[in-house]
Amino acid sequence: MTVDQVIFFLVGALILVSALMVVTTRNLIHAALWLIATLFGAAVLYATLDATFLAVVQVVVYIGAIAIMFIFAVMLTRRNMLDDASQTNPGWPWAAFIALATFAGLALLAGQMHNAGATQSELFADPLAALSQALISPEAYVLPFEVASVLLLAALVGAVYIANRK
Amino acid sequence: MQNPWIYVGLFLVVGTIIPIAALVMSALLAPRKPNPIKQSTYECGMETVGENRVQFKAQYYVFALAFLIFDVETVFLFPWALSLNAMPFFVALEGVVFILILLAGLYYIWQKGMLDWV
Amino acid sequence: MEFLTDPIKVIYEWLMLTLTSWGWAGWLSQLVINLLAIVLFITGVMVLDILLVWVERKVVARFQDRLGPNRVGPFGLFQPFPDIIKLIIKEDITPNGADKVVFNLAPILSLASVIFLWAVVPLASRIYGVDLNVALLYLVAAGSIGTLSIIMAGWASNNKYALLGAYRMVANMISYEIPMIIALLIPTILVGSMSLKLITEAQSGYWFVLVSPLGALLFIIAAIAELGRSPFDLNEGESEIVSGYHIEYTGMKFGLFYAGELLHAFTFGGFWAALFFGGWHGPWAEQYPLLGAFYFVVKAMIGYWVIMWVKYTVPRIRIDHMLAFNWKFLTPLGFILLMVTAVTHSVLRQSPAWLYVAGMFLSNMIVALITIEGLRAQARRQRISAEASSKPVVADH
Amino acid sequence: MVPLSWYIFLSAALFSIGLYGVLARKNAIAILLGVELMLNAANINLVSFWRYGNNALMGGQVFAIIVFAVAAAEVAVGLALILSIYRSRNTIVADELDLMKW
Repeated sequence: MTVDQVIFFLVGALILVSALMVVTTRNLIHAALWLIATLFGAAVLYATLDATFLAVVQVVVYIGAIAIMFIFAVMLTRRNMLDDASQTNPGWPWAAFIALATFAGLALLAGQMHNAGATQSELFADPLAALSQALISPEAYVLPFEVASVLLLAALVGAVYIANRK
Repeated sequence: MQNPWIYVGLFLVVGTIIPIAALVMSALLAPRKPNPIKQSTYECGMETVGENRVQFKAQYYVFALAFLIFDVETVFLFPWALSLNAMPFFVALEGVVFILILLAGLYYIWQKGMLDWV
Repeated sequence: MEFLTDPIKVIYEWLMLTLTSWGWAGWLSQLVINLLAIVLFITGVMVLDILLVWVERKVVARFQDRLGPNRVGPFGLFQPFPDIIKLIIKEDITPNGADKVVFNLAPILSLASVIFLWAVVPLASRIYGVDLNVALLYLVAAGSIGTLSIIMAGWASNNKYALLGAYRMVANMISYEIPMIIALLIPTILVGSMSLKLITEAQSGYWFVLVSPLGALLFIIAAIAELGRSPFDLNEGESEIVSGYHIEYTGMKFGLFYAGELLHAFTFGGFWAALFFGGWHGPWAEQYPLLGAFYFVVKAMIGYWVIMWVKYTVPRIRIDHMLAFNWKFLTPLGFILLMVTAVTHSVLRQSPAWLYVAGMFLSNMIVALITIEGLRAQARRQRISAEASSKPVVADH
Repeated sequence: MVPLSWYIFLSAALFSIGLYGVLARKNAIAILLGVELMLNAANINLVSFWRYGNNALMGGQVFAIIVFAVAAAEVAVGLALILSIYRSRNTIVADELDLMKW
């Protein structure tokens, strides 16, 4: 087993265990904190995949903003659900069954992948420069870039409108 | 080192261990004599009334919301800023359009009075 | 002497030779050397942190016309050491109803998030931890972990004041992260890279404070807010919410928060120097990196001194003023500055250096002038309306 | 060297866990947490396919960045809705929000 694989197993275990804690913990603040562990694991995974920009952005956006939003929302609605009450639907065995079936199906599909054993090829160039030029070059992805701005504008206007409605 | 991220990983590990070591040292050396008064919630000498994890106003949430959106948008701006030198002039204008759309959102919530603390 | 021109490389090669002569594998000795370097570096940073306690106390004493610590050692220089021993051997109290794991994790993350920053600090031309090509975003990322630690502390303490402090933190630190990121975007535009090493090297001709004085100002204001220092220390607010999120922390855990805050301030002074004041650049710094490191620390200390100067001069501002200052003034100004900088830079980037610097400086000054005139006009309007509405009240008396 | 399929299995497992969270949780905020897990699983897939395929084409990373934006928008609007419902009906249990049922 190489160093890469050891790191992958450690990070993968961190991601899966903390993800399981996210969906099973009763205390929702703890669930949000476990989510942060999952997200951090994903960031480490991106770093091992040479997507360094995404690794850092994952921490900035997910941990720095989204997770904190979650913690806030839990704090603001906490009176409603006490931690010792059951946090799952009565139909949770069905949910578990569906989730397991999904995993089985996905694993089956992944097993049939023709390039399952592919290994990392040499990095073509500086990925950061290539990414930044692809994102704004008119031949590549400038339209998604501008549309993302419109999407976020819509989200801002909509969310603030909903949140402030009396 | 070939990959700087290995160094960063080591740095993160060591940087977390050092504060933990300080706490462990303190736990070994410090006395430990708990009593109910000492452990009660500190409110400048007043008796604590009601639950401690109280809810505060929801308006803090509006600012967190605005922050979330602007944070994501600024992350989009970093690739733009990186490639200005390598691309022709109109690329700068793409970013300007992006920022203007962003400022339209800010203008909207400003006009709606949602940036005012009430 | 090669040691003077590239000390890290000399030490590294010597250690590498020693370890491999002991029969260690190449990658193992590399790992061990790096680990050793990191431990030594962080220890050095922590010693610096201890000295900062003395600097802070001495400087605040000068501001308040006192003497400051002056008993232990020359000029009270050894005062921090008894302080630290006291913190370590103090009893550590966990309040009732606290969330124990989160409660203990928060101070660790608080200090660790500051230590993380030092991985990318460019101390000198050939002395730096690591040259990341996303260093500026890494800085923001470490800062967001710090934000998280404060919210964890506030929630886990099971205390109303602590929770209120944590809520205010979100209104404060999080809001000012936007101008902070904008201020970081400006050097990124100027250099076309997020690497702190390249940004510092690009300032060999002129410092970026000449090219973007408003950017430097934006950065230091946002940094002070991000640090939660006065005038933006609402999340501590000693006189209203009795020091906020770390109200329930005692002993070494409080010490970690305190050390983190001081080191954070100094680190931001360092980044201010690296981004806008030429970093390690100075006479002969290119040939002798140790001299460059000295310049860097001096510049960082000056930045830290500016932060302290603001802290002990300006009173705490109200939360609505704080939010309005960010969202209605700093953020729009930052975005306008960003657009102006990008366009001017794109137009002038082929022109000779003097024209480039002059053009950028002029564009900044125009933005500043328009802002000041706008503020003045608005203040006049407010004053007139206030006078108009106050006249009848005066007549009643 | 880690083969591509390991990443795919990891992301499939993460996706299924997220799906379980969405289906089994009562609290609306917890459901959104599950959605976040699923989005991250998709992102891991995108990035690993970028790295193992032709990495001169930046489509995978650009997609992942767009997913960040979508996730942020989703969280902003979703949590705003939840808070709005909480203020008007004083509950965020998904089963009790049955105004549209009839």
